[in-house]
Amino acid sequence: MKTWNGNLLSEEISNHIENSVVNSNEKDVYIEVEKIYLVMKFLKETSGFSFDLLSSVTAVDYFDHFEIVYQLKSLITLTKATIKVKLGFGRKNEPEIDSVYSIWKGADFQEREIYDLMGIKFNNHPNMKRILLWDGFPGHPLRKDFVTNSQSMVPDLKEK
Amino acid sequence: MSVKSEPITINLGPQHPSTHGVFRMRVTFDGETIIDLEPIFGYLHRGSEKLAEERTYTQIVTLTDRMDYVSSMLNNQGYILALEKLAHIDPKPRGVWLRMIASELQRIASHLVAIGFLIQDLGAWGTPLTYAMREREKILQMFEMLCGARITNSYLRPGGVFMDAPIQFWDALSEFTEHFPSKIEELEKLLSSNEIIFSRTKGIAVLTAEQAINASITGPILRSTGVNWDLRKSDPYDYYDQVDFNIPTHTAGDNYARYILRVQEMKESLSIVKQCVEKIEPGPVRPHHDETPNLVKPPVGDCYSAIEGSKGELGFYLVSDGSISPYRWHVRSSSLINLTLLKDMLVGTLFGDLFVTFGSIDINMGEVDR
Amino acid sequence: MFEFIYNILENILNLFVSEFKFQNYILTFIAGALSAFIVINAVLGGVLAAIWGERRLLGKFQQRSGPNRWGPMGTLTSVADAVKVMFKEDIVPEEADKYIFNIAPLLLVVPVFIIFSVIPFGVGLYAVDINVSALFILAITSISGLSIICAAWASANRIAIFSALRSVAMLISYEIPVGLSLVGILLISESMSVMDIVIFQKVPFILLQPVAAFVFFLGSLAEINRTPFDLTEAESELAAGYQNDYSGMKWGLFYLGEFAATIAASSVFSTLFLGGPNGPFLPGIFWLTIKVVAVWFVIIWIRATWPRFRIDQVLNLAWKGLFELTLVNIVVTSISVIIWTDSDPNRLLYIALFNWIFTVPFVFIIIRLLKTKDYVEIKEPSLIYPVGSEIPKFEKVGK
Amino acid sequence: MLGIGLIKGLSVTFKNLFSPIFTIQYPDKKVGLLAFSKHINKPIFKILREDPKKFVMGLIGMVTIPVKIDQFPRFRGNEFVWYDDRCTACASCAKYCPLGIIEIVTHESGENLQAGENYAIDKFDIDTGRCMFCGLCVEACPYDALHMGTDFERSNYSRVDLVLDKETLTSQTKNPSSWFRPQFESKEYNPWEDNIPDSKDAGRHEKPTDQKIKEKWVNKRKING
Repeated sequence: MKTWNGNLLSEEISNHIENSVVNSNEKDVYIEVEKIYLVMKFLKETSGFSFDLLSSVTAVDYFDHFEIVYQLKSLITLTKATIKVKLGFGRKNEPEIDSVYSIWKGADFQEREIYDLMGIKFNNHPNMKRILLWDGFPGHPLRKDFVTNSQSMVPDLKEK
Repeated sequence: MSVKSEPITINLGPQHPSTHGVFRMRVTFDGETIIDLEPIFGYLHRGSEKLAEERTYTQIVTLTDRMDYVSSMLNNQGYILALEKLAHIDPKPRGVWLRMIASELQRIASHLVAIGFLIQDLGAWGTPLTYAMREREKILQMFEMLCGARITNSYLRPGGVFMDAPIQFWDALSEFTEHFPSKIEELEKLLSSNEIIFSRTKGIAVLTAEQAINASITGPILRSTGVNWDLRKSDPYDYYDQVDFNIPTHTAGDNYARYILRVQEMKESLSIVKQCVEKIEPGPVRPHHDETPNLVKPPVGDCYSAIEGSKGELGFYLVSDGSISPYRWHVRSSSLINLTLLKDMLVGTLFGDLFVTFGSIDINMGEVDR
Repeated sequence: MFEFIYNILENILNLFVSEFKFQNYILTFIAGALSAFIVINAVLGGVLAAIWGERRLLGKFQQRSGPNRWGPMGTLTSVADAVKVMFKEDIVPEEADKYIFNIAPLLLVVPVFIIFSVIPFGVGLYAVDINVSALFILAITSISGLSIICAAWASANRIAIFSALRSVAMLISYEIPVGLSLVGILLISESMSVMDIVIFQKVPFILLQPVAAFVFFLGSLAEINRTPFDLTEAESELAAGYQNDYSGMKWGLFYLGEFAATIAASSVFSTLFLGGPNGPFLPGIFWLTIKVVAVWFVIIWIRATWPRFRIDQVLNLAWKGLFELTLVNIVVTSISVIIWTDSDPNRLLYIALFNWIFTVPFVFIIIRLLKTKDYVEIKEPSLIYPVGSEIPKFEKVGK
Repeated sequence: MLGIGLIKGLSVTFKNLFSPIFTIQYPDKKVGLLAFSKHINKPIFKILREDPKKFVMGLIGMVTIPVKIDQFPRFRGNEFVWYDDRCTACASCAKYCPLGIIEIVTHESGENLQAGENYAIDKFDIDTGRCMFCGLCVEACPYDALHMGTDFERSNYSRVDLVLDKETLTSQTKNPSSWFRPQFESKEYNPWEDNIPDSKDAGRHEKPTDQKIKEKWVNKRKING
């Protein structure tokens, strides 16, 4: 099971879809936030890549920006690849990104979990709700600025 | 004359005899057929991903056994492999062989639990369950010899295993490998040719290969739809390339195929254990403190590594910022993702098939909610 | 037993006081009450022993020891259960319909005890002898379905409604095969009363009517909600179904009724098909207990091994399987009864042979019809999904 | 629907009907007269003379005798074994515990000044109420002062008693389990019978003598005038 070289993959992607690659290194490729849906559809459908198994979707909070990591696997060509997206710079607004649910159904629960714990909204996802915590939970726990002990676990009624 | 009837919604709630833990389904029925089903979970969410950010890399091993409490050795192995890949630790051969034996035994124990509770949900009054638990008891006793605990056995350390196996472990293991095949035959004779089980499980909740792969379902469920995809074979880690075993697959993709597949996988795991016992040779079990200290400090960077857990692909995504505790620790939980197609599988079937399909998917709430 | 007590009472009364007006009414009432008292206590003792026996036997099947804390080998467990259940708090759910909620347990337990009034325990030992007692047993067993509906509807609990509707569908559809399977016996023994059937049975009817016995056994398993058909309290889905909201003595009555029904079913089966109390040299009562315990052991043995059917399979089996078997059995038996009238000596032997040859093959035909269709396994996985069939792009570019 | 498979299933359960029971009656077992006399190895008639009540109960098989479950030497019991003369209060166990439930308070003891002065331990509390018995503290202890115990029947009614302080740790009988202690592993070691009171033979390597400490420190410490 071979791993795609990041730079090679980014060349392929930028040939097919203009200015979609931010930068790339040995291991992974950074993609523009708006282009993510097109790139993923391209990677799934075209024959040379045919990544049919979305292994995992994760989000990491790097204080000044968020990062979503897609681990793709292709059973047909027996290869692996990692695609990353940087978004939500400056922590001002609620970060948004297109959901890949319509390409891989497997992303359904993982994206809901990212929204639940990290606070990144996924557009046109079937039911964008919290998955692990109860609906009235204040804040998103996995964010680095989520203060654990002083946070009152009781949902404050103001929000209702 | 048409009788006016309206659908009834029932909470097969968090506290229910056969939801394998704290799992809730809001199901709407029209008569006995299921119209709509919405899984709700999160009742066992302990926030282990947030906890891991305050713990050192070796302390997280105690976190991983409490994730999927039925196959804790496999969780340890998955996490330790990701850590070794991140921190570039090369493990000691004897340690790797020991942890392969332990994780294959744990796979057998986890499949025994899956089969026992699936047949219990089918209605047999606990007899197959007690036979399965009787075999699992022997494996748990072997774990107690190895690492002092039956379930929460944080047995692995970065670079291998924390301590070599005692003498009585080896003869207990040889006695187990001798008697277990006859016990599997007995279980199979009791269940696999039973017509009632045929009628209850064959042809129900059928999954096709495309559907499964699209929903990134892995593990026995994917292999029951005809795709021979096992990470131990396709992306070998540890010494799985030095051990020859075949991957049992079925093509029917229904409850019966998933059940029979787990029985055959137990036989394969047993043959792996036998080969490991031959191939193991004496030597240090764990790198010395100077090579890999207790407080591992991996270089800055991230890595994703996945192993073939008992329920599917169990992946660990580690991001390290050079300090003694990880910056981000994400677990790709195979049970959570295997649930995506629960609704599509069950809509249209009867109330009786609900828990049979749920049991054949074999999820573990500790891993779903983390 | 009833006349016997009646005569004794009459003699005692004549000693003291002479005839008075309402004498026979009072005497019949007292004699009836006494014989009923004897039968009910015998059955209650049997039920307590059966509860203990079932739990220990199930334990032994599963290689564990079963209850062994109270009394030697746990024999006082069911007594402890009974006492506990009597003093446990009796909760009535808030929206429950009080009156029906309270009547439901009685509706289940009383019919089971009425069945025992008709069963002969020994040569003279029977509570009452009705000449249509076979029909009487069938009529009584259908009341238990009513009680399950009352219990489920009154406790206003959604899961209980599921269990009630399942039990109604199952009980009604199994009344017919059970009823028709008795027709074969009545044809041969030419009398509806259980006493005559028992006297007639020099050769137990199970040899004469194998298919009728098979259908009757399966039907009675369904009537008492036992394992292949225990859909009303399907533990994995409904978790005790209609008994969910009962506690205290009401639940105790349901529990008692369930185990009493097992003994009732096995005793009815053994009187009708295994020849009840008659046997070579032991007194009648021992033979009956041996046969009842044997049938009861088979019921527990099945309970420990087989999983349960789904509701549509249960109804399929009743309407498409057992019903046809009983029809075939009636046709074959009536032919054989006409051919061999009372005249020749070994009439029963011919009827039995005729029956075995013609009805038993139908059982295998039914099995093949109802068997789940076996699908053909495509052995070659790569036909399903082409794993590793293409070459990745970077290798093409690389060359 | 009914066929041979079902009958095969029945035969399996019937075969298992006669195989021995594999479950253990844990706290105590009800046993007949013979087993009871074997248990307290006294002949039967002596039991009759001494304790007629037990004799009668024995006749109907109701005498209760305690049952011991067989554990393995590496079992991580929940009463810690602590040798205070081996312990130098370096608190690496407290640092290494994932839950942080070991609390150590010390003060300067004035001994062994050249070697940097040992600590005197005022308080050494392990809160076993919150402990998960993962054994990482035992792994981190450099001087083998702290060991896992072997007992698990230690429930009590108040949470305060669950906190093992210095006195209980030193006073209770010490039978350490061989978890992460290979020196116990080698001998034919049964943690329940032979308890190891003094700390001499409990450690992997001896506690460093004053002489050895002095050399070590002198070399390491830069002697600047």
